[in-house]
Amino acid sequence: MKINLTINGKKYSPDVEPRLLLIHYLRDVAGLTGSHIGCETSLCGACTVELDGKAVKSCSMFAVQADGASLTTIEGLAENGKLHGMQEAFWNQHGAQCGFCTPGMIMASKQILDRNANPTDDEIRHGIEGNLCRCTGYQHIVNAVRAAAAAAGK
Amino acid sequence: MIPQTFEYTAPKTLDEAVALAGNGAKLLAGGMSLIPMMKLRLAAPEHLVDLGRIKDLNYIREEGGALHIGATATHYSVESSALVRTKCPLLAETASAIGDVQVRNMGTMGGSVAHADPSADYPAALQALEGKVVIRGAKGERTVSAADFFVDSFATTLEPGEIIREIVVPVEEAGTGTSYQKNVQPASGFAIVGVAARIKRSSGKITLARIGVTGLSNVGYRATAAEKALEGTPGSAEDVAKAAGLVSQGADANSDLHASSDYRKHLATVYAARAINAALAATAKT
Amino acid sequence: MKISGTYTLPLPQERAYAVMQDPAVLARAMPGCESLEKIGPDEYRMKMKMVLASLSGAFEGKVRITDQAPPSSFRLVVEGNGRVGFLKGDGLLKLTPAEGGGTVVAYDGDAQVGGTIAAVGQRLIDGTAKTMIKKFFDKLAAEAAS
Amino acid sequence: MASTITKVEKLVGKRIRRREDPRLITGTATYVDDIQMPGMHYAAIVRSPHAAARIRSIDTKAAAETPSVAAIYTGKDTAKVGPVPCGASLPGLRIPHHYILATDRVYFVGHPVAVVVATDKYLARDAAEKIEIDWEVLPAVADPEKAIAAGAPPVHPEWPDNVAFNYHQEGGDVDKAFAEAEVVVKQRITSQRLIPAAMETRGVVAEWRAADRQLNLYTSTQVPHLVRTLVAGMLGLEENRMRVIAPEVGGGFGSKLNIYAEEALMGFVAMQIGKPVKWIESRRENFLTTIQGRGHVDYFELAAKKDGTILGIKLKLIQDLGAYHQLLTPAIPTLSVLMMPGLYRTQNVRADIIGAFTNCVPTDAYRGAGRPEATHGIERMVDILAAELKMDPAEIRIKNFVHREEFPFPTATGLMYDSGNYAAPLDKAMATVDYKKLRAEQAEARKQGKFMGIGICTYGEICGFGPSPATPAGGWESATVKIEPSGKVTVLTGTCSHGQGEETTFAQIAADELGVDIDDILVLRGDTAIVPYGIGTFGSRATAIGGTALYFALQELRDKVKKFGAMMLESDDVAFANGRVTCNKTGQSKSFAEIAGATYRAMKLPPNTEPGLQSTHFWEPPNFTFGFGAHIVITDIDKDTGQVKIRRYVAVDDCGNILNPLIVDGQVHGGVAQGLGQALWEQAVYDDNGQLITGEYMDYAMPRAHMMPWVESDHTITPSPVNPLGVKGVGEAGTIGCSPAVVNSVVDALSPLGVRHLDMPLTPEKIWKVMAGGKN
Repeated sequence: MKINLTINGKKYSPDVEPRLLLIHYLRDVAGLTGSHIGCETSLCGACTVELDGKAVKSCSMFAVQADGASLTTIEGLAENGKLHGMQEAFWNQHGAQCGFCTPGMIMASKQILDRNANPTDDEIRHGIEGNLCRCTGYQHIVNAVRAAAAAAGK
Repeated sequence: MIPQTFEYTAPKTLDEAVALAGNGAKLLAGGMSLIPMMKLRLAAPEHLVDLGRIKDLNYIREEGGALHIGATATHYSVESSALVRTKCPLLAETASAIGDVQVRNMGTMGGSVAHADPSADYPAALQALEGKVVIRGAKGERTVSAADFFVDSFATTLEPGEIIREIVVPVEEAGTGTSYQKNVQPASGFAIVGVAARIKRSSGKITLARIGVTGLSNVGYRATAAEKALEGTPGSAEDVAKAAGLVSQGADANSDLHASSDYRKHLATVYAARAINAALAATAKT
Repeated sequence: MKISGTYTLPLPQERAYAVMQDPAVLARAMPGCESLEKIGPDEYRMKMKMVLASLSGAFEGKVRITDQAPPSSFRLVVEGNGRVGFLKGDGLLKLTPAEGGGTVVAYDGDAQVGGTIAAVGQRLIDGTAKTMIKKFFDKLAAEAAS
Repeated sequence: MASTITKVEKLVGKRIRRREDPRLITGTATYVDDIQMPGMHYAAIVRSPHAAARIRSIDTKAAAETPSVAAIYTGKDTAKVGPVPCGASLPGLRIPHHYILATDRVYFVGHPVAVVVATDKYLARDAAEKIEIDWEVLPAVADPEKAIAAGAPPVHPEWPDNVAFNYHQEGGDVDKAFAEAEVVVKQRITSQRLIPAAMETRGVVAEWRAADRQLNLYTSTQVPHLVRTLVAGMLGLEENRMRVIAPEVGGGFGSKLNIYAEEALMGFVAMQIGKPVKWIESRRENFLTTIQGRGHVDYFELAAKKDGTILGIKLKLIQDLGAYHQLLTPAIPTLSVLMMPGLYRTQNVRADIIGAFTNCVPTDAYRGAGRPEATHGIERMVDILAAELKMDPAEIRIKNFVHREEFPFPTATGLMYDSGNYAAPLDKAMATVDYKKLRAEQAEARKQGKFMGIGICTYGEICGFGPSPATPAGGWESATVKIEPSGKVTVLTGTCSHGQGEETTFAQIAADELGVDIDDILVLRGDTAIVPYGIGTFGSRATAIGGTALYFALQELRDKVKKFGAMMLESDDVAFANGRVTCNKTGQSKSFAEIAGATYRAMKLPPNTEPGLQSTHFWEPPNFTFGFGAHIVITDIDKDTGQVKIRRYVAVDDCGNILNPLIVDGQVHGGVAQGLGQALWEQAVYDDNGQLITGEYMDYAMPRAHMMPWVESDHTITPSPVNPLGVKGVGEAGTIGCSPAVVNSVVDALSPLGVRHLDMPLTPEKIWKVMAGGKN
């Protein structure tokens, strides 16, 4: 099936099998391997990307469902070599350890601030409750989202 | 994990979808329940009809004193809709308790209701709201009350070939307070028990009590004994405790790794009291 | 997993016992049963399709009836294998006359589920088992009434 | 010119952000699944749905006819490969032959039976579904105590008692201690099976270059060199013909400190088909087939005097091994025995381990590996003793601590604690929470019928694994430093960071020792073709041993740089500081880069000195290091639901000198999350038939952000004398300190009901039952 996608500002018009999962399209076909696969039950969030401005789990949708949509993946966050504020905050606050959950975690964290410029810790924690991290205990990630919010507010 | 092959159709209109569904196709809305099951190959539909392209199925509007929520409106749109938040806060609160942000961004109200997961959140609210489900089939439309819609675990009155068009919930009147309280299964985020309470109070007396329960048994239900126990009372601590104690009456409580049936029943009482108290507190504000 | 409960069939005890031994009736009453074919004394090959919301799975297996003590008790053993896993049930069914007519069937047994369903369907197994048992007896009662 | 020399700030000890992060936060890191190669094939593995069964037949016909399928292999084809190695040796240890694919029988759910190889990964999975296996299902046993009881189904028919080994260790005079005891407390304490669940599952890409006779194996591992040695052996390939690369590794926690059947299997497949092949473990496979942690049933006895002095400890430990030994399976409980005296002075200890086979996936090292179980046991027992004697749990601990002037301290289990000041972190933690005031508040809360708990854990841990005689695969570590002709520095380490930040901390060490800009330093790891032999990252060892190896390699280079500098400055009185060699008399100096260039041009060489600037150091530690600390947890129990709410979590850890406080804090937070996961939520549950019923994240409750308390992390610093960096290790500290503190807190909260002990996880229902029914 022929579909049209815009990914990180670039147009793609692939012919895909209906059962092709969006995450597999992104990783295996489009070559965007920054989004990861950590489970098959939509519970880990490692595959989180932005679809028309909403954070979604790309492992739990078919590429055909995204026909006509505009996607942003972790690879599309930095602009002209300048890191997105959330990426910078994750770096400064040591929000990543093994890094595997990090791209999805950053995309989910970005959604928090897109919807609420000044979240409480509780709102931050619930904002990333769909993303599992086994390394950090989340504390430095919470710090990162706080720091990104503070930096954006300046 | 990888699903089996299937044929995929994305009709533009509800009537086309109805025609396809009549031929045994499986409906895909947000896919938050279906797609993981397909990846594990616990579900293997041969034909998938994607409702996501039907434009006039994704709406939230007020009409004739009620809110009408199109089947493919997402949980997030229900949760964040100013209309729902002000006119039917119980539904917004319930939607916000579902899964996680990404799931709410993608999952749809119609999909969740049709799926009828016994641990889903909406059934509690829809029972308490005495909501209605508008169903489109080949022969036209029919409207079913939530009480009649949910039949059993994953079983509804939907016949093959029928599709939910919208869900209708009342616009709350002044003096009504509501609350949804949920004991969350820590791994999956589903409700071990969820209780929705909707209470109207006038001149110090409870004039209407509606209590919906999910997670406890195979099907969400209205705890009518508890409702009756509340109505006519001032809603004192004892009144609430007595009503909450009746909430699991007659229900066949389920048991799993996360909660035995006894504990579930106990939680139902605890969360019923919490929901009733929160609803009572909210009546003061409206 | 332990499964136990009771169901009252609107039939006299002898008749209730008899219908529960009748493969044709069993085939119609067992939820999802597509065929039941005799392969030995009180032993049948069964094909069934379980459908539970979006979950579905085809199983092939055996049904055996043993320890018959008409009209008061027998043991029912069900085994099925499919791509999504396997299931086994083994239970004793005891029949006693119900007060005010009919027969109380008390069942007590073990159910075992394996494979993918066991791993991901935990929270559904108890409720599903209940639903299926209820459907079975409802159908049996309806069959008997017709 | 002397005047141009500026003092360069030391980086060790600084809270600097990590150098590995840019690729991680931009999604440009390369994990195994990100590797693509022309002609790549994909493997799908068929696994047993049964915990015990005989394979009557396997029908692969329909699978083989699936489009894109290139090959299918079953146990018959791979019987000559392997076995999967067990690196641990214990007297009388029974080691079952662990084929990479089951031959005629399976021993646990998930046991690999066949592999389908196809050019399309979707079709590979489709084909795998079509393989028909005729099973004869056998009885299984999933519980270790049931397994060693009479009449249990044998896991391996050749050993019907299901006992893999018995192990005894004793120090001092235990019988005397118990005979003289004024009080003896006993308790059965379990430590449940846990699923490590690194966010990146395992994965392997194997590439066979037949013409070169070269196998390249990319695998998500903590120990690439061990994989090379052992998998080459399994495949019958010369070790130098195999290159193992651990690309970016998405977490391990011990679960990737192993050699897995699939690593050899992919090597085998690649060599058969002559094309690269990729296998990525699904989460479901990860839960079923990657090693799990813990799995203890411990019977503890503590003998003491009425004043709280601990006289002796007895332990009977039943370890659930699972169906096979993976790399270190039987060794893990022996670490528990080593650590069982905790921080306490008692010299009388007896332990008996029974290693029990069960029809479950093997257990092995998981964050803490043996020490959390031991610490949980001793720290629970000390609280039980305190309750029995109506003593304050802090007081009884202080009374029994090894005193600070007693180090190095020989333990009853044969260890030599290197350095310590055990009261210091406890004092600090107690001051942080205002312990006295807190107890008064608790007394008040109890009057109001509230359940508030204060839990203390003072833990010790074995870090820096370890001296080679005590570490199965060798306990040393290697480091190579190459100073390039331009003066840029490349560090090769035998450790294999998978989230620990060694690219940063090792660069900090090198920058300080060489006085160069940290941006001039590159740290490489995880490639056997680039890095000299090394052991890997696990057991809180990377900095203590790998960092020390690096330190010594740097010293050799410092000397050489100095020598060349002296020659170039024509002076015999020079100093090397801040990246320059300076003549102390004239003040003239040469930069690091100038000297580096000169060593390679080699126009002139100092006497007895070779050209070039490269050094490799293999460092064998003389001892383990012993970190310690105190965690205090304040809990409130919801009387209605039994839910535990953590009001405060205070962790004061002493890991010796701290190289990078930001990274150390991250290690503590993550460690606490895993400890808290065990204490409150996580459990791998098998039913009686060996089915894992927590088979996905849907039922296995790993902590999420909203479930975690704020961790107040602080430190005391007691340098280790074992290594020149004075470091101990911190990777496992948080986990080890956490679970006893949490359980002690909850038991303390419920103690007015007569509760003395509760086993993990402390689910709300478990606590509700206790509250509803009084004593347990």
